[in-house]
Amino acid sequence: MPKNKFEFEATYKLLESKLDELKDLSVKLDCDFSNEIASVERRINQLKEERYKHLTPWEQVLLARDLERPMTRDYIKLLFTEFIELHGDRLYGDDPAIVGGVGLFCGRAVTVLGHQKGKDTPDNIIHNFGMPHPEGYRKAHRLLLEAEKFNRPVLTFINTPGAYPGTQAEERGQAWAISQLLLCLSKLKVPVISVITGEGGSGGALALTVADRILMLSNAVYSVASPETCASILFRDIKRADEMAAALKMNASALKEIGIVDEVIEEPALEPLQDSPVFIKSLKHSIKKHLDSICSQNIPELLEQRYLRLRQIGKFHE
Amino acid sequence: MPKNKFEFEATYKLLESKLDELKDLSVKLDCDFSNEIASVERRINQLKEERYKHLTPWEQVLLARDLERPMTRDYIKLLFTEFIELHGDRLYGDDPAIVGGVGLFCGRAVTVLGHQKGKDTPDNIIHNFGMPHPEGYRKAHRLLLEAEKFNRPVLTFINTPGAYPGTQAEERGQAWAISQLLLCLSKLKVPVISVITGEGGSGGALALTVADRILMLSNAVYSVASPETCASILFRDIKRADEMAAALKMNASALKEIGIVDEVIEEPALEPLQDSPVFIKSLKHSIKKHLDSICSQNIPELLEQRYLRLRQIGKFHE
Amino acid sequence: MFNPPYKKKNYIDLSGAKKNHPSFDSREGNFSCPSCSAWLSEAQKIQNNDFCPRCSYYFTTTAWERIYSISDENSFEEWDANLSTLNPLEFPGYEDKLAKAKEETVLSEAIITGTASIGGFKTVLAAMDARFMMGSMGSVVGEKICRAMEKAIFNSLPFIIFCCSGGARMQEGMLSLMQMAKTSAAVGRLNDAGLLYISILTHPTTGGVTASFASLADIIIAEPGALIGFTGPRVIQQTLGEKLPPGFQRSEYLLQHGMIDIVQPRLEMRSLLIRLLNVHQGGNHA
Amino acid sequence: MFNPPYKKKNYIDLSGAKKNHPSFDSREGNFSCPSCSAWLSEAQKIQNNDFCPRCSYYFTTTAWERIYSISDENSFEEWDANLSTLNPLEFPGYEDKLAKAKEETVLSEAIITGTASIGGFKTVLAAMDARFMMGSMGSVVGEKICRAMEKAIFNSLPFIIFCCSGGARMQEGMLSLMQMAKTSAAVGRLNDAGLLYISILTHPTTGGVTASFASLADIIIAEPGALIGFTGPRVIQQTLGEKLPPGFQRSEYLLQHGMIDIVQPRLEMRSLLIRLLNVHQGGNHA
Ligand SMILES: [Zn+2]
Ligand SMILES: [Zn+2]
Repeated sequence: MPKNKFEFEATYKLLESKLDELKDLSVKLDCDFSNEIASVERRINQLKEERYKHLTPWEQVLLARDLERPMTRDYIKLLFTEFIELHGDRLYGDDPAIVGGVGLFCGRAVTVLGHQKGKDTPDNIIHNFGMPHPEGYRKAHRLLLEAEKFNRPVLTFINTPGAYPGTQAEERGQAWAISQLLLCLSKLKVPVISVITGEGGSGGALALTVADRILMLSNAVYSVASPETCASILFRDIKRADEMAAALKMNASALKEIGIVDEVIEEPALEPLQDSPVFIKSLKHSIKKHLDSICSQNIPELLEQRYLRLRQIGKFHE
Repeated sequence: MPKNKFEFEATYKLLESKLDELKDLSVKLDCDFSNEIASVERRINQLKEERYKHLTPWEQVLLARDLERPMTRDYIKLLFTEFIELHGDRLYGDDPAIVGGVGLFCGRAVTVLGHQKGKDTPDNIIHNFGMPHPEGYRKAHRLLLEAEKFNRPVLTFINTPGAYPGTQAEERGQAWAISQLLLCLSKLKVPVISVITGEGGSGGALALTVADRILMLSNAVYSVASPETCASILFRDIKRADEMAAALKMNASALKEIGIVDEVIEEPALEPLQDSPVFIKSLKHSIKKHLDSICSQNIPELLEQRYLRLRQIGKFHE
Repeated sequence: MFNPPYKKKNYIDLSGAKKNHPSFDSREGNFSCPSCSAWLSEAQKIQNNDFCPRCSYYFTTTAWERIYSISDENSFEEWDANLSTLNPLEFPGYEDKLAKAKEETVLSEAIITGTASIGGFKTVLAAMDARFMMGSMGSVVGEKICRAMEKAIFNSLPFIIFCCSGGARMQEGMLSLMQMAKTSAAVGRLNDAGLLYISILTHPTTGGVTASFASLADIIIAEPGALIGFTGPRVIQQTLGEKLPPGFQRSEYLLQHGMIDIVQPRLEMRSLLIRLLNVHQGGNHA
Repeated sequence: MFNPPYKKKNYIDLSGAKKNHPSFDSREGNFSCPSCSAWLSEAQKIQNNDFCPRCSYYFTTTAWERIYSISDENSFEEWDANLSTLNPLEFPGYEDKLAKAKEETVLSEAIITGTASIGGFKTVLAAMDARFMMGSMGSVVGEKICRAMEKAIFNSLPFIIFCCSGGARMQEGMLSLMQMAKTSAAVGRLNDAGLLYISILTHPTTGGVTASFASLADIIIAEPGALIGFTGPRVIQQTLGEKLPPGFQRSEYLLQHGMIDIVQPRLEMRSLLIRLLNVHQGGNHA
């Protein structure tokens, strides 16, 4: 089981470096291999695309956690024409692991909330690796009530390993902060759309994912616990995490199938997401489509559907 | 200016001790002075009663602060047939300077809130001298929303030097906790009655005194700032506190006159309040009378009146 | 001291269950008292009537014992007893675990729901059982809680639940996690109906149960010394190397930190519930 | 950098006011920068256009300057200019103090209220003035705020206020304290009407103003380095002997502790307000 996504990418890295050598050589020897180079390039990309279409569940987990993927602040820049960040829970602190504010999406005022991981280790320390303290959830709670006051739809972007598992977080009521947010969202009188962009980890992700529509990027994951935690609890053996990644059925297509996710947004295989205009356009288009649809519903009807959506989840026999 | 209430009581203490000596002597010498003794006793009580009717404003402040007066927990015992204390703000802590819970008053379920001072120094340290932290106000806020959920009237008992003026309290948003409580009470959809039982000190007292009816014990005080603070700010001389006690018009009759207090409950001059069945009965009767009256109103009307009650306070010309 | 108005009955045979009574701090038949950390053997524990001989802490008990301990004699009527779990993810080994849990506990799942009178007050009552896969919340637990809450709303009855859980049930994946949102939304409807909701947190209540319906009650009671939190203390220590403060995540600690209303000993639980029900019905005894 | 679309005008003669410009940290004509604590003389301060030469902090200014600095040219229309204070408690010396404040500031009270356009958006706008009895809140300040909020409701306009206050006005006793409850109740009505409320906390905002309308806004902005709190730092140090942490009660500290949304420099305040007003009107420019 690979430890990071670069292990399963090693073959292409190797091929690509060989190709670079060939290019250098062609320049140095002053002979034209451009047709051959282009052909090899195409072949590598084909292989790569094929490989990305058949990632193992564990590779999907690694890809979903990749710090090079866009984070909430990137999506805000990519999708919004205006954004003003708002801070603080008005109770205890401001949590950098959750970003919140107001902005304009396709000309419509919305409240935005999302987990924020860092781009590298120092940045990740500032953002606590995207793991919120109770203050983060309470900031979200406050901004949700403001969204309700101003009748503004809400967009949430999900990307967190989970709520922070520390003593201070427990002391200040991590469980209380999460449950109050679940309750708040379940009856918030404005439309809510969630987009799972990377790692949807446990209750810490769920707290911002009670919504009228849930979209999910094709390489994102969403699970009850990380495969590592699951392996450690069930087998006391963290090395079986890749098995658990498969058993937990945590990828986008599996979650679409059981009705937890409404739409999967296909990611390009060969480009970074932030550099793909096709991807950005398709994400923007999907959000807009769902937003237009739920904004046209009356609120009591929307809330009834939001309740039923949750109410019917579960498999059992009588 | 006396430093505590025992200074202005010194004359009676002296007379009473002389009377005790006389009693001792009459026993020792075996001669009957009972008539004379009774007559002197009556005279002392007359003087005392007369004196208590003409306390200086500063003496009233001292009396209002007296730790021998009943505290919120005492009033709950004296007035309620059932009381279950509830704890915590569900955010950060439980503040012993504010007591809250549910109980039965004259057969009616009510939510009770009140400042709690200690009976002596160790007890006072536990209760932080009745000076709440933000957690106290947030506990009150939570219990008020519960009262609203269950359509239960609210009774508050006021007795505090003020909100705690410390770094931790500031750090956790003392001002925010108080303002949110003022706003909450101003639109809470259940009847609210406040009883100022001792020291009503500044914003820390006001936070629990936004009500449909405000009752006040005849020796309680209620002011924008303590006379000491006022003297220190205006004259940089805390010794002029007695002057300020007069200037601030902080006693029950003055506040009744300007319409901030609805009814003054007369205190007995010669007995401790908790030992006076007449006083307890009259307090209970007054609360019940006002409660019956406001409980019979419909809520929108009650809230409109509560708003207007606050809205019309202030003196100015145009 | 309150005397329960009933005698323990062998309603179902618990002898098999007893033997396998799981303890979250057990090592080879010995039990650590969750309150005072004293170690005692299975024999000592039985001899002491499930009380800790050192601090009087009352050990983890069963859902049926919970129900008998607070409800009026013969008043409990069970609902949805036949609801049982599938293996929706085809998670390896799940069916075996379920079968073993059912056999050992004589329960169909980790929760019992129904209606009961408590001191004459009609209520909807639920109790979780830690012996059934650590009281973890899967589809059935979530569904039974929601159905019970909805029946409370339909009949305008107070809702009372004894919580006790290791968290979400891993083997049901996202279906399990979603029960947190589902039960929290049902609490929202209880609130809208203005109904009293009391949760009683017992040892241990952690993870997804604490972070959903358990912490959303109007009144939250805890048994003395119970472990209550989101992340379990071992995970905190392991993942972060953080030293845990004394009494961390115990009931008394939570009371001090503002998270719960009352810490109440088990034997006085019934009398407290009756007093609360009485006040909430405006002193008008049912 | 944002360029204000107006020039400062001598709307009223502020020369007398300037001379008496009070500073909460002044000693004999010297000023301590509230942001970096640098000391500078009155002459230096004027020379630097009210900026701190060391950290660019913008010093306490007047209510009129506040209004001009953010509103569209000639758009401000004042309300209730003639509302002025009585001495309801016959508090010794109050009338003299009022007369002196009026003379020195050419204001009738510690607040100016009215309506203004900001970047084309119509708003109700209020600004407190620290020079008038330290911006303390008495009957008139409370009344003008409530009237302005009620007019915002009547006309469905956003409400924006620059706060700046030493707290309640002692000389009006309980009438002053009750303005806290009165203004908070008025905020409740703004909320019910679904109107945007922005408060801007400037140096210093303390006491009863912080603990009422100032901290109840939907969006709370603060100027850099402003002192904001309930109890002033000197009182905390004197009464409790507590040592104050560095930066205590300054804007940046409050941001970190979750109490405010944004710390914004004065010269960029107008552009931020326009962006906020634009988003709140759904991107539909007025
Ligand atoms: Zn023990
Ligand atoms: Zn400076």
